[in-house]
Amino acid sequence: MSTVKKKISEVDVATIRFAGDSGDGMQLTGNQFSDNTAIFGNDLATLPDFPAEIRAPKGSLAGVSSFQLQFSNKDIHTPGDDLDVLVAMNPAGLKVHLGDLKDNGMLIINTANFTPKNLQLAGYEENPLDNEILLEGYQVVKVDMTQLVTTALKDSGLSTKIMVRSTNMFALGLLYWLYGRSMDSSIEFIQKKFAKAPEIVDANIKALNAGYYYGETLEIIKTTYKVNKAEFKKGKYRNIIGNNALAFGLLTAAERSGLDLFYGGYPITPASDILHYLAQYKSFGVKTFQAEDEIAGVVSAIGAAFAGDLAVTATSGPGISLKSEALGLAVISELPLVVVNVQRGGPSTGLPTKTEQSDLNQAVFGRNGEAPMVILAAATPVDCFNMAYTACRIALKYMVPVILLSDGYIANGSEPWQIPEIESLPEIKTRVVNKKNGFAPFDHSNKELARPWALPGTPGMEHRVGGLEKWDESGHVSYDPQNHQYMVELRQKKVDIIAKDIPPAKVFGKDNGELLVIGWGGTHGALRSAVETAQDTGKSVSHLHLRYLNPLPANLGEILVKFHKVLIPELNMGQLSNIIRSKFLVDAVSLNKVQGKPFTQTEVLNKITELVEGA
Amino acid sequence: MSTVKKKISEVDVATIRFAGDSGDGMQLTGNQFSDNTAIFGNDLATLPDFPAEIRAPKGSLAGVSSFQLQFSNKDIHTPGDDLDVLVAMNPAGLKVHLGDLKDNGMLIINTANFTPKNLQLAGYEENPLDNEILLEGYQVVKVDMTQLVTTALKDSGLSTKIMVRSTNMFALGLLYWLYGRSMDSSIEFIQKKFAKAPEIVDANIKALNAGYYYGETLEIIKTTYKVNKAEFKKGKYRNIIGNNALAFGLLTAAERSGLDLFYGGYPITPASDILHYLAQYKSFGVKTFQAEDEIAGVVSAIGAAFAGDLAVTATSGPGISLKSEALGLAVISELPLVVVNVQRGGPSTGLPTKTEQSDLNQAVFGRNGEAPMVILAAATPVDCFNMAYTACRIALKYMVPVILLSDGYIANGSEPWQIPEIESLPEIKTRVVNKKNGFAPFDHSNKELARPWALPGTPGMEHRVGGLEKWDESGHVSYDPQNHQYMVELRQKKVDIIAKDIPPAKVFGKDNGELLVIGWGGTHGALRSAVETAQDTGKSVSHLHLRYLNPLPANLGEILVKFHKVLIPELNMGQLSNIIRSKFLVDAVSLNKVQGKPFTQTEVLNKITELVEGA
Amino acid sequence: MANTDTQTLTRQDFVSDQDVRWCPGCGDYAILAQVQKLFPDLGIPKEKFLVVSGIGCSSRFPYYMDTYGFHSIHGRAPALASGAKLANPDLSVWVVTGDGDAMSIGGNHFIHVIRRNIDMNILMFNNRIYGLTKGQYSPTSELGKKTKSTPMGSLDHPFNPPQLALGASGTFIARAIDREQKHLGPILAEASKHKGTSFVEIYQNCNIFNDGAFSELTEKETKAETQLVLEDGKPMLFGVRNSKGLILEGSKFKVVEINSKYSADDILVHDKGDKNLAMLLSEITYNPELPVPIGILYQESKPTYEKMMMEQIQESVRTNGKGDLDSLFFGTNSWVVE
Amino acid sequence: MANTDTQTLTRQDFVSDQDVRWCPGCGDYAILAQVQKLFPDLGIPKEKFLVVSGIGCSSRFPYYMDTYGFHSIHGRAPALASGAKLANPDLSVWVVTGDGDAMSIGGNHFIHVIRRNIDMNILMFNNRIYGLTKGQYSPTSELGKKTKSTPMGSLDHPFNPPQLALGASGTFIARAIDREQKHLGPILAEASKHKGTSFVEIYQNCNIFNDGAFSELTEKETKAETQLVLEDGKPMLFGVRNSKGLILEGSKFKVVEINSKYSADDILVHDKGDKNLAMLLSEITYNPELPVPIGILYQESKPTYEKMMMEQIQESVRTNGKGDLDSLFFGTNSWVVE
Ligand SMILES: Cc1ncc(C[n+]2csc(CCOP(=O)(O)OP(=O)(O)O)c2C)c(N)n1
Ligand SMILES: Cc1ncc(C[n+]2csc(CCOP(=O)(O)OP(=O)(O)O)c2C)c(N)n1
Ligand code: SF4
Ligand code: SF4
Ligand SMILES: [Mg+2]
Ligand SMILES: [Mg+2]
Repeated sequence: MSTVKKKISEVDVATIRFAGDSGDGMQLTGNQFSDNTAIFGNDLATLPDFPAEIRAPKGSLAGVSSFQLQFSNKDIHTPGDDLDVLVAMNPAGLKVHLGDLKDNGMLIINTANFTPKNLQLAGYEENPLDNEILLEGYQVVKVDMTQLVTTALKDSGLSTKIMVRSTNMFALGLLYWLYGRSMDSSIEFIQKKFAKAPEIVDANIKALNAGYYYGETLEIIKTTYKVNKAEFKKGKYRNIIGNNALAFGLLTAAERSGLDLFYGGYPITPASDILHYLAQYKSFGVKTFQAEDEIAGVVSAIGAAFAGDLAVTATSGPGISLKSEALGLAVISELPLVVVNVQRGGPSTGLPTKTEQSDLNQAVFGRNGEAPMVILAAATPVDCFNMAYTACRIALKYMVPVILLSDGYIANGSEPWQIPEIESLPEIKTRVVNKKNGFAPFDHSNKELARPWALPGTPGMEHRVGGLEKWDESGHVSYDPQNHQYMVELRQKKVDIIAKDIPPAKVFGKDNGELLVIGWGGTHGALRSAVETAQDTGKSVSHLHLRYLNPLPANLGEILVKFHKVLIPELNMGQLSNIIRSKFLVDAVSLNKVQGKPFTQTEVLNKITELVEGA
Repeated sequence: MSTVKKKISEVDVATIRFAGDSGDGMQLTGNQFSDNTAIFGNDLATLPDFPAEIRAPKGSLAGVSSFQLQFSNKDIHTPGDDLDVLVAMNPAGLKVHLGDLKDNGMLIINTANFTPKNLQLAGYEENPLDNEILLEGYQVVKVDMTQLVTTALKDSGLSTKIMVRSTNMFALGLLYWLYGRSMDSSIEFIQKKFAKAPEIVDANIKALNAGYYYGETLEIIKTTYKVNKAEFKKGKYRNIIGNNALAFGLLTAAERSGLDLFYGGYPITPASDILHYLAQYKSFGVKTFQAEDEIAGVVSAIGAAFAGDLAVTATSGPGISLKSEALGLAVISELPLVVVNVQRGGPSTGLPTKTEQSDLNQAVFGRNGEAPMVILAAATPVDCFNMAYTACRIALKYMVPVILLSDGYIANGSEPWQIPEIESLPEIKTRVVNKKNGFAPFDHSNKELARPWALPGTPGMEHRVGGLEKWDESGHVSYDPQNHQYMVELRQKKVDIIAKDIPPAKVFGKDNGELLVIGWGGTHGALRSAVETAQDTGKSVSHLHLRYLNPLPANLGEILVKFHKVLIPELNMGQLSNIIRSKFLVDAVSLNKVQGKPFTQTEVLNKITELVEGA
Repeated sequence: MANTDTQTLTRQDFVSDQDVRWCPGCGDYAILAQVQKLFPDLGIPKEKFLVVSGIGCSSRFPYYMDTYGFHSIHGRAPALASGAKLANPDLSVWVVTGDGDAMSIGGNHFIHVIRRNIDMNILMFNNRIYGLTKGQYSPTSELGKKTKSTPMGSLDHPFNPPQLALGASGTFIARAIDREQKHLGPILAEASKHKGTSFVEIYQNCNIFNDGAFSELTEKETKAETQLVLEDGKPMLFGVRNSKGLILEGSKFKVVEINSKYSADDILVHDKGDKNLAMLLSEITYNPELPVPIGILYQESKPTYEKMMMEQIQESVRTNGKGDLDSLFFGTNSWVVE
Repeated sequence: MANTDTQTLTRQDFVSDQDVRWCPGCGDYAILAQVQKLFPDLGIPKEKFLVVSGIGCSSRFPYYMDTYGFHSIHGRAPALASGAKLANPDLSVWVVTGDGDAMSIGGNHFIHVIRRNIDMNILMFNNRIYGLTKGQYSPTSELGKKTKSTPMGSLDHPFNPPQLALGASGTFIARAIDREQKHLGPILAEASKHKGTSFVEIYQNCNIFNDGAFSELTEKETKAETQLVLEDGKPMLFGVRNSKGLILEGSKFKVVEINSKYSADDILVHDKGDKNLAMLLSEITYNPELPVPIGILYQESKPTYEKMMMEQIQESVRTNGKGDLDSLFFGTNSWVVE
């Protein structure tokens, strides 16, 4: 094999996707490439996608697992729409993903898996590798990766089965080569992960190298690419996955408030990782309690809140359903509690591993009686940190339960995170009291309408709380008609006044014009990119992203009237739209998608174009 | 004692209230008077009100139990605002209720209970019986009922404690006399109820008589009253309580559809009586299953629905919270199910024995994912029959779960019911199939979009359902993006098309004008009365009552645009209002009351007057 | 742990300012009185008591205790108490619940807290009926019970509460009776001392909806014959002047008269550490031929959940040092932009 | 009840058209195979089978059976199956569930259906892990188990499934092992025949998240020593060539060698009707010194809920006549307007 000197082409942005069987290690490969990209200094966004089954039928279309990544020397917001590079490790991966590859995009195929059986499982009647029409217009790189790996490892003494497992490292190495990367981060990772099995470390590093050096011999690839570093503010950085950022946010709030973090919850995809992360922070005094079900999860958290911990529970939609009764209890007993919903496709069990934004209605309205709750939503993986921190801050300052909405897309996606100076974060105030004089458990005489937090163990402050309606101040059970009206209104006011404590809504772009695109949650990136593109082509479009859904920012009404049209794209059937329409009586247009996938920038852009005259 | 001949005054309408300690038997007394009134031939409406405690502290304000009743020779809709007659059995009853007595109204007091202890418990510093200012302007009838009863029973051989228990019958007898009634219905009732204790039958009848004949000796009452029969259409009638009517509705639907009725539920006030009624209908083949909790209640019903019964669960707000997850399962598995929510005061445990309408939001929005459900609401006690029947009809015809909202007020209230001819009720169609050919479990190819109901036990139709997203037709699990979008929209459409099967909204009054008052559920009577009164004074006001909340009647939009203003009075903070505003972008005004009590006619009328210029 | 305060505490310190709202004659009063009498004697400062309940007549209990209290939602008290205890293991946590609250809607939390052995005391007021919702049968109502919801009689075999607790691997399982005040108090004291989840089933008369459910056990005329008062290490004697006793034949109990044939020495001796015996004793809950055991049926020592949790936290601090956010965040895969 | 169809049913009739989506090597395959093999032999027409599950890897079971099936929501299968059985008592109802599904979130329905003794067969695939959510510990994981959610080891004492079922007054309690196919099949057949709730705990290997959890019980080299195969009326022998047996000392089991001192006749004989023995047997679930009992631990005959329900309905019809709406509605307190 002779090494051919390649041209290096500088590009601003690249989108690549690894696709293969669930057993092929695509998630790990993608995450490795992401971390490497982040450390290298690009901005990036990721989109992992995997089947609900632990090991879906090998080779089947349902069993395809993929990982997409966009990286750039500029600020980017999405994992990209169309692909520059598609790595297809098997026929099913090719079948599912080929359609997303750009014209003239690079298609890297592991030919080893194109066996008759796999072809049949993928529903190919003939071998696509032989189908020139199908592959026409792409730069096709056919490699028998498996063969090359087993050859590279033939002296390792490992079984073929084990050797083959390193094939994903070959693909990774090849991509590192293609983008001119150092492989250090992955070598370090391999060494750590398999520390107990040096022969596996060896095999993986060898496969990685084999892939890398194979690139140089490849005639068909004439150019390698370089995406220069993006400009980042000075500071410390790391790449971070949304659920990890969320766990960090909670932990930081606990440290800042001087409270112990109590997490009560029950595993459910895609929220379980929050528990997994927190369980590792025992040295911070974190208490994780894997409860018998979601009800016990939230109720134990309510107990912990009463007893003085920073109490948190996290789940996904079906779990929120089960928690609804207890959330009413948290509302009426006015306790600080953070409830995270990492949304997934519904209804019912729905599409457990896919993303959706269809639990907003439930967050706002899903409890018996008038039980208003504060509702926040994170916009990106990194934003999960900020909003988790903020959720804790609000819960503790106002003595209220807070719902934080995340979703499968940002929970599993990653992006570079500038690690904050802890001291620079807003202060967290608690309502802990120990002055006996004038103590009344439901005293609301302060501008936050927060009742005092008198912790069991504090002498002289013994008191009782519960789910029955209670007198203002004393907290005694009350069936008094006027008092009930008063308390219902008070609980609403407790939420409403928080509007003063949150940043005003800020429009991206001009603060008036033809069209305002409003979004919330994990669609932030797609909407922002689409609006940016539309603005670049001179369209009168602005973007407003809502992180605070209840209360809404106080200035939202003023903003709305300055636009002729309002578009609200959501991964649901129009839930925020319904709220905005009802509150502001504006004829907001919806763009709804419920396909278990995030918006592409193009989908949003098309709708914008439909609504706005070009300029 | 000499009998004085009284004048008989004919009146169109009367409102009376019995009030006393929870131990005084006020509910029974009120129900007896109601039944008697109904049999006599008046139209009537009732309002029972009792504390949450089984036996609240004797003599306390919190322990007061009351029963209000309006009856008339005309069509009436509410239990009345101000009272013509107040029967106060103790000081606490007087204290709580005196304010509602009309000027010159009749105040009948059982003086026996005005002991220093009871006065103190009621918070009276001096005995109100001696307070001329307080009692001025009323016709006060002070009677030592207890004494008179024990005297009447002195030869009964019963203990004083037992004798005293009949005091409520004395009060009842006195009121029968006051309104010139026959006592037969109560005598019959007593004979039945205490059939096993003849001495108690005797005591109660004696007390009843004593009260009746005591009236004749009363100098202070110069006039008795007569409310003539109302005009009713020809037919069979009975007086009926809302929960009983609801149970009858379900039972009738089961008989009409030829299915067995399966009820799975867990006791909760104010829904428990539905279970109690149904448990008595075993001879109709009704199966009642008192489950371990609300979740098992609804889930067992889903199982029964799958296996071919007409499946029902009933609960109140906290129970709906617990059922939310399973309701999503019912939606996605497209099974016929009727879910009754007899609403009470919330949030959380709230005000368990008081009425409210604050679970509409939860009914519409309270599930994870996009999980639309059909929602109906009963307007009056009798309407509980119709709407329960309709809920079953829709569930079975469209293969969908249906929520029926009732509330504490209509559930416990009663009114005369014209017993329908069973055959005259709309036919109930089921989707039961047994033709193997072309069977697909999620075949929606009919205009109702109803899938076939293939019951376990039917050969050749074996199939699986569940909570994961499924392919249209085959029902196989599917993660396909487009199919998910299709199915989400299909499930919405299944609800929407029902708009064609429900009566169009009908305006009471002119179908255009200044103000349209929209209501739903148990406020029907108060709103109708208020609008009637406003119309009588020439105001341009109409009333629209919604029994169908999802889907809304197809013609609602057309109606709304014909009015300048829209007023939506609700016993919540504006839940229907929110929906109407969002859907029709009309600036509906809310009148909100959350006091555990129904609207008075006056409250609604005042708001109407505020919004509409008089004529 | 007792502070000086605990020296001067009296019953009155635990009486709250709320009117007690049970029906006159309800068995709940007697239990309340015993608890209020017991608390001052436990050597625990008043502010460290936390009483948690669900929903039911019995669950109004916290309002009447001048301690920290939580009247939560139906069936969830054990879960709420678990969270509170883990948040502050220093608290003396008491759960008050009913047969419906604990064994119907709350059955899952009940068995799980017992399995975890979190240190708390669960007092289940068993009146074999739903009181607060006015008289439906409960999971401890006898088969065939006629109630509002079962006019022809219930169809469910009842739970046997101590047996369910045993099945869930309970470490302290006892039974007492509302009207046996002298017996109830000490049992509650033992429950309080036990480290782990103590379960005390308290037979309680609901004189409105299930009056006399336990009258055979509580009436002067019959109680000597119907109660078997268990004492650890003592023979299982009962009857007027302890004239009878239990012996085991295979795995069945038999009642024998103490006479020339059998002396007190022949009688089975209670061993509260013997799980098998506990199982046998729990089995005779509903057996009309045999007396009903009261007292501590079973006790065993097992590490508590909260203790192990605190140990893990300490161990983690020992191994990794007290957690530091900066070094956690800026771990591997991080970089600096200058 | 068998119809002619049942004569010709084969295994293939119960294989659905869906791809089986468990990990290669998962123990679930073996159980599926046994069930598909068993159903044709039960004499029940194919259309009368209903398989209900919750959520978990195991709970995908119904998709693979060509019968009526319901893949419900997490933990709720016993409640759903109860409703279905009461709606149509003619069905043969099978619940397939996991250790998390049945004993964690579903614990309450589990104990209640058992208490009610509704006729159904509950197969709990116990892999002592949450499979579908990728490896958290479950209520049957051993104390100290290191998993994703318990990196330093779990703190909960595990449930002992047969004991929990006993505590809930179960009437059929058995245990089997995925890999012991010849044993599993007949146990399932017995469960099917039992009138009432049959509970079969099936040890199942999750080769991805808890591989080898039961390897001592299933490996050729050790299994003779570690399995105690219970047979009613037979002595409790085990070991290679049945060289060992169990005897009872007090209420503790002791292993003895069959030799001159002990013959097979000295060995304790299994009696599946002896609840006390069942308790003792369930107690050795987690005891490394003793073999693990498999087979039917306990069986008892008790009336089923659905049978009593149907009887009440019939009795009510007998007493009151078949219900008639007109006379019900137009009862007392009614009148006619002419
Ligand atoms: C979620 C929910 N379901 C049902 C109820 C109604 N409810 C309140 S207490 C109770 C049962 C009470 O029985 P038990 O626990 O035995 O207590 P007791 O009143 O007998 O002391 C029920 C069904 C409720 N409050 N919340
Ligand atoms: C309400 C709800 N909570 C949580 C989950 C997530 N979940 C699915 S299966 C499962 C546990 C599975 O464990 P097990 O029952 O032992 O089944 P296995 O996968 O091991 O067969 C969990 C927590 C869910 N689907 N629904
Ligand atoms: S209903 Fe029964 S349990 Fe409840 S307070 Fe009254 S007597 Fe006690
Ligand atoms: S994760 Fe475990 S239990 Fe689930 S299918 Fe795979 S091997 Fe089986
Ligand atoms: Mg009870
Ligand atoms: Mg498992």
